[in-house]
Amino acid sequence: MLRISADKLDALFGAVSAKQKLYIPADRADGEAAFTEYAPGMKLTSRLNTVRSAKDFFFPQTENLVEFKLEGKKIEINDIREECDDFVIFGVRACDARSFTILDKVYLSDPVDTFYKNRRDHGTVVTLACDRPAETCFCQTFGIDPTAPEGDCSVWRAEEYYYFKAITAKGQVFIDSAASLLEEGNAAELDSAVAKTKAVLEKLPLANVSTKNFGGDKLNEYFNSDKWGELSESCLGCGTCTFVCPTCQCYDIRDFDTGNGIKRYRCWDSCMYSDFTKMAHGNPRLTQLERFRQRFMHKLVYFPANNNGEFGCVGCGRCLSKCPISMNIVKVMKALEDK
Amino acid sequence: MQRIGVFVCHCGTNIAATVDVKTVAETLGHEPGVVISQDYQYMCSESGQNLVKNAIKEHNLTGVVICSCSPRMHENTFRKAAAAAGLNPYLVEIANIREQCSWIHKDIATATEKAIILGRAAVAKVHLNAPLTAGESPVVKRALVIGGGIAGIQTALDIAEAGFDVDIVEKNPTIGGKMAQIDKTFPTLDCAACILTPKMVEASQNEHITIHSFSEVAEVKGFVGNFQVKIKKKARFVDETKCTGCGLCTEKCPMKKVPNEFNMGLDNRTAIYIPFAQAVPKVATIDPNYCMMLKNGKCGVCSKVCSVGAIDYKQQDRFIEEKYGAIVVATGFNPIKLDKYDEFAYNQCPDVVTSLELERLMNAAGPNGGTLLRPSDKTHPHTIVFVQCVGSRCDDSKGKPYCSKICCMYTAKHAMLIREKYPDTEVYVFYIDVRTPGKNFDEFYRRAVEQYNVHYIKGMVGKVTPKSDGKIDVQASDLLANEQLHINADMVVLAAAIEPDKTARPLATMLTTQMDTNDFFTEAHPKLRPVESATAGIFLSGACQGPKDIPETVAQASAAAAKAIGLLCKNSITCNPCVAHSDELMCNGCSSCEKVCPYGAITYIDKEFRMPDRTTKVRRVASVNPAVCQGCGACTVACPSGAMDLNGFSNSQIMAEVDAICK
Amino acid sequence: MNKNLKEQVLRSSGANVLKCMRCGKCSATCPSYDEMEYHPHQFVYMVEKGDIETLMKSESLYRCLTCFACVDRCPRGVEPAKVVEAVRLAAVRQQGGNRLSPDMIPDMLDEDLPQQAIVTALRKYAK
Amino acid sequence: MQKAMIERAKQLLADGTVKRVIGWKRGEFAYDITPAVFETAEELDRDFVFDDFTAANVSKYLVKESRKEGRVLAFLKPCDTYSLNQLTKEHRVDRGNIYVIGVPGGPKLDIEKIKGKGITGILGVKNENYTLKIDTLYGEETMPFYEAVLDKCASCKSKKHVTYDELMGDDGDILESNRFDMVEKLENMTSQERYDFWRSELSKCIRCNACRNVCPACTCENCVFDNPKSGVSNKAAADSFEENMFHIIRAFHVAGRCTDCGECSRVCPQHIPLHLLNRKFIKDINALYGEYQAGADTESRAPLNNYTADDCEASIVHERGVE
Amino acid sequence: MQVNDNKDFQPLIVAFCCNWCSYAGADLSGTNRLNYPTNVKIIRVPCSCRVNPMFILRAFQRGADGVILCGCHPGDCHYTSGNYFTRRRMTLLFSMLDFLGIERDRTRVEWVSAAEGAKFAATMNEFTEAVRKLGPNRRLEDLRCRKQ
Repeated sequence: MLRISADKLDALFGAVSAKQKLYIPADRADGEAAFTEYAPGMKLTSRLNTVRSAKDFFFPQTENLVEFKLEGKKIEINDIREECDDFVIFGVRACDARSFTILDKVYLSDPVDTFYKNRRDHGTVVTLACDRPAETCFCQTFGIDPTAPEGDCSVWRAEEYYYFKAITAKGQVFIDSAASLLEEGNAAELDSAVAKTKAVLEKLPLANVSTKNFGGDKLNEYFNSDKWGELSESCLGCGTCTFVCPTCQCYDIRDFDTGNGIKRYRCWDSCMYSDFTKMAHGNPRLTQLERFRQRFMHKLVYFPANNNGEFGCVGCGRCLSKCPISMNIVKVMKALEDK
Repeated sequence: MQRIGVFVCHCGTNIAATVDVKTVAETLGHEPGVVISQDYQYMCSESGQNLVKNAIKEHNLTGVVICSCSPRMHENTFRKAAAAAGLNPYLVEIANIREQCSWIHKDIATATEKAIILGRAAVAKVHLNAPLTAGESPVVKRALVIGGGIAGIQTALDIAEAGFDVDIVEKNPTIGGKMAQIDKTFPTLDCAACILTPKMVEASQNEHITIHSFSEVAEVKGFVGNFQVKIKKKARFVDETKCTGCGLCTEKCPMKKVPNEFNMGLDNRTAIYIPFAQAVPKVATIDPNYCMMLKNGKCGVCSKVCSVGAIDYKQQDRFIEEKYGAIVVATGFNPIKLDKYDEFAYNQCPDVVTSLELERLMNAAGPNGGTLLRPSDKTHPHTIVFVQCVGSRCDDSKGKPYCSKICCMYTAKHAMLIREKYPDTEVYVFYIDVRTPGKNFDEFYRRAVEQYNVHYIKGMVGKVTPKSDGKIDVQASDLLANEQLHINADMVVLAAAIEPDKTARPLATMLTTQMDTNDFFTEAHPKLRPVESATAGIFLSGACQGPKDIPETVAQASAAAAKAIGLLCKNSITCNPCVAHSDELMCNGCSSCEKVCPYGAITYIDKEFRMPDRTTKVRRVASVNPAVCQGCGACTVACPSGAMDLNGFSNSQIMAEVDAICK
Repeated sequence: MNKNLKEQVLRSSGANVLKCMRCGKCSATCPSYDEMEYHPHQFVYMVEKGDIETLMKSESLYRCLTCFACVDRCPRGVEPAKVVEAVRLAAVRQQGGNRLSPDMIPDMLDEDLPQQAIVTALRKYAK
Repeated sequence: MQKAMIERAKQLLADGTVKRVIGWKRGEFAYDITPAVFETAEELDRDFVFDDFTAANVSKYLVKESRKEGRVLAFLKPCDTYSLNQLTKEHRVDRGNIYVIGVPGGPKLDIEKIKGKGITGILGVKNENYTLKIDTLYGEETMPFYEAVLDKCASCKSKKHVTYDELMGDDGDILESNRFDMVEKLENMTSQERYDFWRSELSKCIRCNACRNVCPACTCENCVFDNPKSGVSNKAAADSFEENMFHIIRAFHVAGRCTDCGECSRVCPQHIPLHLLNRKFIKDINALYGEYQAGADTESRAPLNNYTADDCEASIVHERGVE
Repeated sequence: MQVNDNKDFQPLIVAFCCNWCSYAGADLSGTNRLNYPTNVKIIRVPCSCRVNPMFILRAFQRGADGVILCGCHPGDCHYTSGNYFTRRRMTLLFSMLDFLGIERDRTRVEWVSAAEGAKFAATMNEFTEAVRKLGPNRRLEDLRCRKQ
């Protein structure tokens, strides 16, 4: 297996970023980590994961779709789509890597979202296996192995080395771009590191969270559950959970009048918002209870129903640590199961 | 879809010379929603208005933009024209391309560009204009006159003459005001009491007039046509309805050492008193600061001597509430306090007096029965010095910046009267300017000089020094002779500046009327609306608006009455439809708007709302009384949820204007 | 009329002579009135006209006691004493315009004269 | 304290004084505590918690809870009572339908501060003599208690309960706090430095509305930023301007009403120091219009709904400050 | 320090004027033919207290380089107290904008009575010049609205 010593990682980043844009999770001034465009001297964060997920790269929070101008009674429409440049995201965790699979199911199935596809085509995802999972991690619940992340290329850290394995052709291109820096390494060292992580994984407090009671066929079982009332009671109706979630994929389309024309753009929406899916006749989900239920039913029931049992959650744990009132999918799952 | 017509006025060459009106009309014609865009020589002319009217009918317009002079000039003209053509008048907007464009800019290219932008903003606004209907509110056929001096009396008499009920609120126990204290009037020298007291009697006997003496306005609510006023009737401890004004109580009252304010404190009265013989109402009043019975419960003489049992020591302040259609302010004036003018020794020497004190000293009903004697030793003064402009025409720090207007004439009157009655008395008048603009005024002054040999000296008195021999040294300059004089005087009379009554300021706050920095009420327009305040339904009478002599005061009083009658004649008045309104669905009921409303137009109601889940919820929401709201918009900004908005100047309209300007 | 001189006087006095309404109260109150050929109100008026040179030559300039009675009494806040002071300063500033020179002092000294007065006088009448 | 609170709550439920209790419910871990309504003794016994992590201000829930049938018992910390007073003043709660028990305030702990030390896999947190013993998947860690205190508690303005029906524990005093230090520091920067500071902070905003939705002063039936009719509504900050706009207007709308409870900064997933905007307004109001503490009472007029004839002019902004 | 004083820059100034005093004052400066730059565009509001901070931010968003608010002198408000509220609101708002690093000279409140045509013109000249010196508004603009 190809590897590089940790102190040479800078050189690798330099070589990659010379060819295309490279983003790595780096520490921010406030102590949190965020994917940041690589600049010489930038260090990988020691935090497990970023506040905002890696979905931003393929599905940004706001995105212009089209522009048009009104001239008298004529409308002039401008297609503003541009081919995106190649880029690499380094250090994506297994959970976020799986989130792309989920987003792909939404955006790459017919009709294909060409904006999303454009970015997907040009982005190389380099994942980084976890070695210090946190108490909020429960990706295993969704069948994700954080020691064997997906993506175009996987990277492991063991002792003072990073090990590389290409999964796709794009991944191979990534490895090739830094080939001169890499050396052949001892896989045994890596195996023992992975084994150590696996031991920790078993001890995770949420290791026993299971999807066995959820899935596409559970609509009637849970929809009218009396648990929703107490669960949603303290929900503030903010969008924190949605906006830090790697799999939430809803957006709203709006027009902005710049004074010199209209920009039509889309931006993330949250099912927790009172004006989510508001239509001419009004809003189909009028109470916070219904909106709260929508979010979790979507992830645990509706999504698997439409996607061959795939759940709409990857267990990254972001909503567990970021919800202002500490309500989250794990608490919901446990409450619903507790009959 | 909107159908907007744009009409660009040339205003002769006023606009057309610096703004290319054709280009403006042409360009605005391309704005969204504009279906017709025309220019014309004079849009406000009959034919210009017809152009607009025809276009409204022909193109079935939903909005009109006039690019012309300031809306302050012709907004109403065009609104009326639109209404005549069947378009709601509030669907008309004016773009001010004259005062705010053609007249201030010289370069045709940039001025034209600006005119287009202003026009575009008006078009953007008119897109969002909503048809508004002005409501009507009824007019209460009753007027309130605040102040019972000659101004108030005259106004009340005139209004009553027209057949409307009038209430006079006077803070003193009698009406009459300052004029009742004056001895003779210039320039005719007839006796003030002889012309005033018949009017006082007339007022008291007029069936349309109610006099609330010894009363004050405590609270004013409401708006033009419908003011609700709370009047405080101060306890006078005498039952007005019983007292006959016989005066026996005032004779018997043992407390005889009360400074008599009617005589400017130059003599004393009793604790129970009638201010003067011709007082109206002629009713006794007990002064609680001096009455032994009220102070420590020992006395009760007046109660014993009163044959009708009018004395009531337990009387309390009473409040009455009344509704009025119009309010006339006639709060009058007072001479200023002279404490800070040490150089005139007013506080050191009793023989230095103010002109109003001199009036009482010379009055037959005054402390000396009409014989002019020095207050200090009751001797006849042989040399009297008059000092003009004491506290008038000063720097703000030194006194009043304005001319008190009446002093030149009353001093000439005093000088003349003294010389007439006591030819052995020398009279000196120190003046800066003698101002006599009035009918027969200068002739009057010349008589004082030529016929009565009053010594008019151009110059100011610098210092007044009481001497040990009881004489007064007056040091002054004679500017024309270029010398400094010392006059050995017996009396010095100071023409103190006059100022508005102290009660005027709080009253102005209650009435939400404006005052200038000197506390004179501000008229709606200094030339064209001199007797109206800027607040609808509040009129100004007499010296509360500025210094005035008696003829002017009476003239203004009648003018104010005429304005009030004009209002009271109407059965209802049209309200301003550009008022605030609250979107109850969004209102939080937080009371922010209520707190900033200067008119108390906002109240709260508990309203039942149907909730999404079909339950109902009662919520407190704001409700605006459109008849009271004047449309300032303070509430719209205080409201955090944006529930409050203002008709005619809505959030979206103003933002549309901003957007159009910044395009 | 000397415009520069007028401006200098106005600037150094800080007074606004245009506020004067010619009431003469300054002169009426002036204790040195009889010693002066030009009285305080005339001072103000002459400065307004720009006739500064006449004032600079006048004895009146040195008769003003700077007692500030005129400043205190002036109803319009014109501050005549400051105007006098400014003209005095203009005179002192001119070459050779000193009213006193150190050698003149001994003859004028009075035994009882306070020290402070001597210093003040020098400040007032010489550079 | 927790035990006493549960007991008292059970009593009040049992004797019918209250129908519901609002407090805090334990979570999966030591720190993920959720505000919750309890209706039975069993629920209280099982889930009610009051410890170093019960920082959430529950007063905003009373807008909804006090309108329900029957009285609600609310356990309020000193800072929470200010919020309740302000809500009472603005007629947003039915104070008569709330039974307030004042409970001692913080300092409460900030789990983010612990995690910021690189501590992860947290299974338990114990406070032993102001040293935190943290049990983690990777062994036990310790850190000083005060290094993990929430920012809002570190600059606590008052330990005094301004409204309550009953008090548990002692009442405290209004404190001399250092809460304006950071505002002052920013004021002393140059305009460019301030601009750079705020751009770097506000550009992190993801417009999740957590700050607004948690704010006890933001109880509008319909926020202008959610109301398409207002012309400023948006679901995302599409431009740096909108980041500024949202936070300026929000701060302005709560100016003179914000009690400085600090919840906005506590819940911000991006750690934007939003409370500084509110404190800037508070500091200006105190300096220009006299000391004013929103929520200290239920009668006083809010500074922005008030005026005096001799207020300073807006040009004061130009006259002071550096540059 | 800005060395370049932006001589050729034409700032866009939005002026909110109250109907009773300042708008009339602006009219008067027109009546007296007192020049001020075409850069100033006036929006009429009933009272200065009608001006919501949102309008001011909106103007900056859309490309205004300076915003000035004119009302009756304190004490002379047609609605008695409107401008007193304006004064507090704007003082706090401007202080906040300053706090966020927005240039102070881009915002101003000026009291202009109906009689002060000359003051209106002088104020607008002075304000336009001050904003011109600052150059284009870059700190509080919406890039989407920038004119190409």
